[in-house]
Amino acid sequence: MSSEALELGDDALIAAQRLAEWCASAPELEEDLALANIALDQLGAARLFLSYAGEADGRTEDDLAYLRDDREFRNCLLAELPNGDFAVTMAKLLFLAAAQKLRYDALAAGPDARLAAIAAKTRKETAYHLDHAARWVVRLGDGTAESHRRMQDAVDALWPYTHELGERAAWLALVEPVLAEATLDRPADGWAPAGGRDGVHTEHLSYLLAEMQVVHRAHPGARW
Amino acid sequence: MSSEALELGDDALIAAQRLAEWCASAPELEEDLALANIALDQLGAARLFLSYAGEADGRTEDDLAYLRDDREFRNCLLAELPNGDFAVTMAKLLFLAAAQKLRYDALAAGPDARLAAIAAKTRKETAYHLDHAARWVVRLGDGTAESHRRMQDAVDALWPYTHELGERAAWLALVEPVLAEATLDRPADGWAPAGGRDGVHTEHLSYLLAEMQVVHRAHPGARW
Amino acid sequence: RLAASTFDEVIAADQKIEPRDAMPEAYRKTLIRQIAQHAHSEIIGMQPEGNWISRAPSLKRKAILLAKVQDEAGHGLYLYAAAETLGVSRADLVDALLDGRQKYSSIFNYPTLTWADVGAIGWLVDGAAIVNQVPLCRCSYGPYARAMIRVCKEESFHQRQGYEILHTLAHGTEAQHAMAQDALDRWWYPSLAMFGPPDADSTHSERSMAWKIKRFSNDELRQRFVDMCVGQAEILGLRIPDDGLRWNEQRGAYDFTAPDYAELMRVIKGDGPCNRQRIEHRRRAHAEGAWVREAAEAYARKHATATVAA
Amino acid sequence: RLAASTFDEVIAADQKIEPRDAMPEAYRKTLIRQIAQHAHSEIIGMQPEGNWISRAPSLKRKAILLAKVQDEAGHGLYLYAAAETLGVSRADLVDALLDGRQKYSSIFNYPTLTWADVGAIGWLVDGAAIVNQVPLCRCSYGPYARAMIRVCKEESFHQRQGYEILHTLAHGTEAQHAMAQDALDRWWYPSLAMFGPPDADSTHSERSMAWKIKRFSNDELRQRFVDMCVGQAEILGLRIPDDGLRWNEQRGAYDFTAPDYAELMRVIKGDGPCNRQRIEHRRRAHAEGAWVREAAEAYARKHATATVAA
Repeated sequence: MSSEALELGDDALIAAQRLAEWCASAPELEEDLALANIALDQLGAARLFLSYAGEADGRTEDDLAYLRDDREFRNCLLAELPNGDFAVTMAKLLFLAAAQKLRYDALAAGPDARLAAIAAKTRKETAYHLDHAARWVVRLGDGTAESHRRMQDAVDALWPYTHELGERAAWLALVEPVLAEATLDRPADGWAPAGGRDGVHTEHLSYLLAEMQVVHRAHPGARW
Repeated sequence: MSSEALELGDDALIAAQRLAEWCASAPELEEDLALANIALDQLGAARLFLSYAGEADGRTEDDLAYLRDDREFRNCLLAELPNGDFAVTMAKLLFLAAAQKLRYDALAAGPDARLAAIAAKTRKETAYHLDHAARWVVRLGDGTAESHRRMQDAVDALWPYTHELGERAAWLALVEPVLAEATLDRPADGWAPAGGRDGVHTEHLSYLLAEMQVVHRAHPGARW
Repeated sequence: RLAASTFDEVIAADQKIEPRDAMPEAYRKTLIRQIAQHAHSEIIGMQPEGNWISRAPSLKRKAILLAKVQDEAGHGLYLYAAAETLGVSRADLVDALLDGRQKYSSIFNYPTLTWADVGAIGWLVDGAAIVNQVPLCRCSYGPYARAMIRVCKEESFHQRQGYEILHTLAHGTEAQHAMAQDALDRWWYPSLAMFGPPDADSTHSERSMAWKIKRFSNDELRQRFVDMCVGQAEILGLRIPDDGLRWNEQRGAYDFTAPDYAELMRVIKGDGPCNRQRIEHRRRAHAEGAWVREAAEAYARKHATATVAA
Repeated sequence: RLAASTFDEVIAADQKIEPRDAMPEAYRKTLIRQIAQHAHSEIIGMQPEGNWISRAPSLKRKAILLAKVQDEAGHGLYLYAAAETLGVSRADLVDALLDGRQKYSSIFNYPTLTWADVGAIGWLVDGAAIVNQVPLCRCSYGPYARAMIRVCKEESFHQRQGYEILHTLAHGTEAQHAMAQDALDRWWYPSLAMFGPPDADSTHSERSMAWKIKRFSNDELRQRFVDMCVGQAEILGLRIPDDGLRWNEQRGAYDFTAPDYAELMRVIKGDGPCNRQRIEHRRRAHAEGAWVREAAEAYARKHATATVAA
């Protein structure tokens, strides 16, 4: 199984699941639409990557999404962290989309033609996600005193989890200008939790999966 | 299957599950102990009632707890509502324990010897639960302005769900004096949601069950 | 049409009233009430279906459901925009929803208990909505009629998807079939009630007919819906939960048992299973989003000033 | 013993120091630090295991786990009470935990990822705790020694329950066996690290030995733990994840690979997988409970006054 496809598929799937939790709870109606849209893109990417990842041993996208437990998931920890408030969600999206963009760009120019074709599609979408998140991070960082505080708290809390995303220098080159424009402090590097790529997750993921998989697992072998 | 045993077993099981959610989150250490204690009593009662309920068709307590979906559960809606803050939890416990006490008292003097034996044990425990909840309702109702407001909000929000508990007059005789001592207004009767006894629950129950049943269902037939 | 046509002439000629046209205040108010209620229904309607996005049993179904709920948000947006052409602001309409002055469709005050409910909502609730709304595409108020054309197109797509979910379940395992039947059992009468009280008790109807806002009576639309569903239920292999359902040769239509209108009135009044939960959810989302909206405004103000100053 | 014995005489005679006895300030401070850290560990330790109460796979296991976590709260209470005999208040100790001035056992900064982790914590973590704590039942400070007798009795009960969980899993289905092995793989080295840094690097140790607070060195206790586990792992049919583990005839003990002490230091410093989560959880529970504690105090004040006035 392509471990790259699995990592990217799991990142996108878990991100989609978290973003979809915002459904009917966004701060404004336009944002309900935007978050659903981004969740749909992530879900679409997840399906492409997981379908490809499963081909080697004859597993479908649903086998991989619904019949693995958290120890078998390969997403980064950042994706599985709870949504928190809107600032946390936007910081997560900014950090994740920047990493996704870099990996998709590399894949699109890479040797695996199938992955390159998928990445050629997903990189366009991820550019929009990155832009959407960046705009919000800037608006919130440079908005009111409260939004600045919340945005800085979100960036501080999530920063450690970005070390797992790989490609640090290129990633920083995407993210740091956004933080600067948002009048936010770029946190110091330090604690660097990891483990997602080895299936050692936070305690949050198994709850997410319990909910996500419940109907599918309750009806083994059923078609939907 | 004894529908009475099933209702009482499900009430106690769902109450135990909700109370246990407080674990390591109570307002003080003594209350962590007390809530765990009450959850343990409820869980113990659930096991006795469900074991009895399952005998007729050869199902164990675990078959009933882990392999039914929410449409098959017979608990009252009150038990499955989210915990909310500590005031909501104490109002739920007061209302539920009062109803449990009345049903246990009746069963203990009733014709079914097995149920009477179970009820003889559980009625003692439920008297303690009732007392514990009543003390907190009084302290919070007659505490600070904030605690009074929260306690009144909790009582108001949960009151409609108490119509499903049966034995209204006797139940009111247990609950109204507590509200009075707590300087709380007894809400007017009006909306009376029901359905729990017919398996038509709130949207909350299926989430609770998804979490409760996830490990058991992931390993069909396994021993634990 | 002639620019100088009066309101009554435009209505009589089956043409469209446009935002700048003169119109009776009661017409304007009726439309605002109806369009706002429709918009609110889209927004509140996101909740019962949104409840199953996280648990959708396949990734394909998850994507379809997510897209559907997104469409509902989109419908809400067009409809609020259509209402705004009548001189109200979306913010005021949202306030009217949140403080209970304006209503939303009572159907969304029932809980979604299983995955099959997503199918039943698509088939029955969207089906009933379409039967209600198709005539609105010819409504006398232009912006509303145009919004409804787009909404109806998407709704019929949603209805087919819901039907497909139920079809798959009804032809799946025994447990899936039972789940589908259970959903139909619970959603049938609430769907019939979506057409409103029986004609005899219907307020507003006569004037709305005269103004060509409404084109068919509640009972006419309800009958059309029942007649449409019977054959579809047969193909699904599911039983409509009505012992009184039978073909009436004389009428050329199905006889059926009316929904419990007393229950409908209770739900409209606020005492359905989920009224409090739905509005509470919306209030919480609105309140928790306040700091975000304020920040966006503050940022826009700052940077507008900066641009002007530059 | 003679009432007039000096501190040194009591220690030398292997008798107990009691709260009212004179004691060196450093002895008092060392004990406060150690007992408080122990109490905090019980409280924080409720989280990783509490994480599986809602998902315990049988009602019997759910009851056992709930009772265990309740016992931990109880241990926390005795131990805070023991610390209070040294002239500190529980409220101050809790503050010291919440603002990071005092520590808790680093083992609780690892996540519990599967149900088998509950078994592994019972067997290994409680097992290591017992090896650490049994000698404390003979500690020179009376209230601490007595609290430890009670704690150790319950801990050994918990350890047997954990072992039993793992035994059932290891002898269950293939998936259950794999889950048990995975848990052992993840918890083994963190459990070895529970005995602290190697003797060569251990601060405080020598003085604590002289004061008869501590009776064995970190490395002695770690060896005792390893020797105890090897046979138990064999019965479980699980493999301790250490290629260097082998019986050393000469030493009459097992050679084993030391845990990664650099990792231990990082976790102690605050950079384990769950440090932030654990303390954040505790802070949130404490903050969210403030209005309840204030209400209880206000009520007590009111009614104390009422009683006095009456």
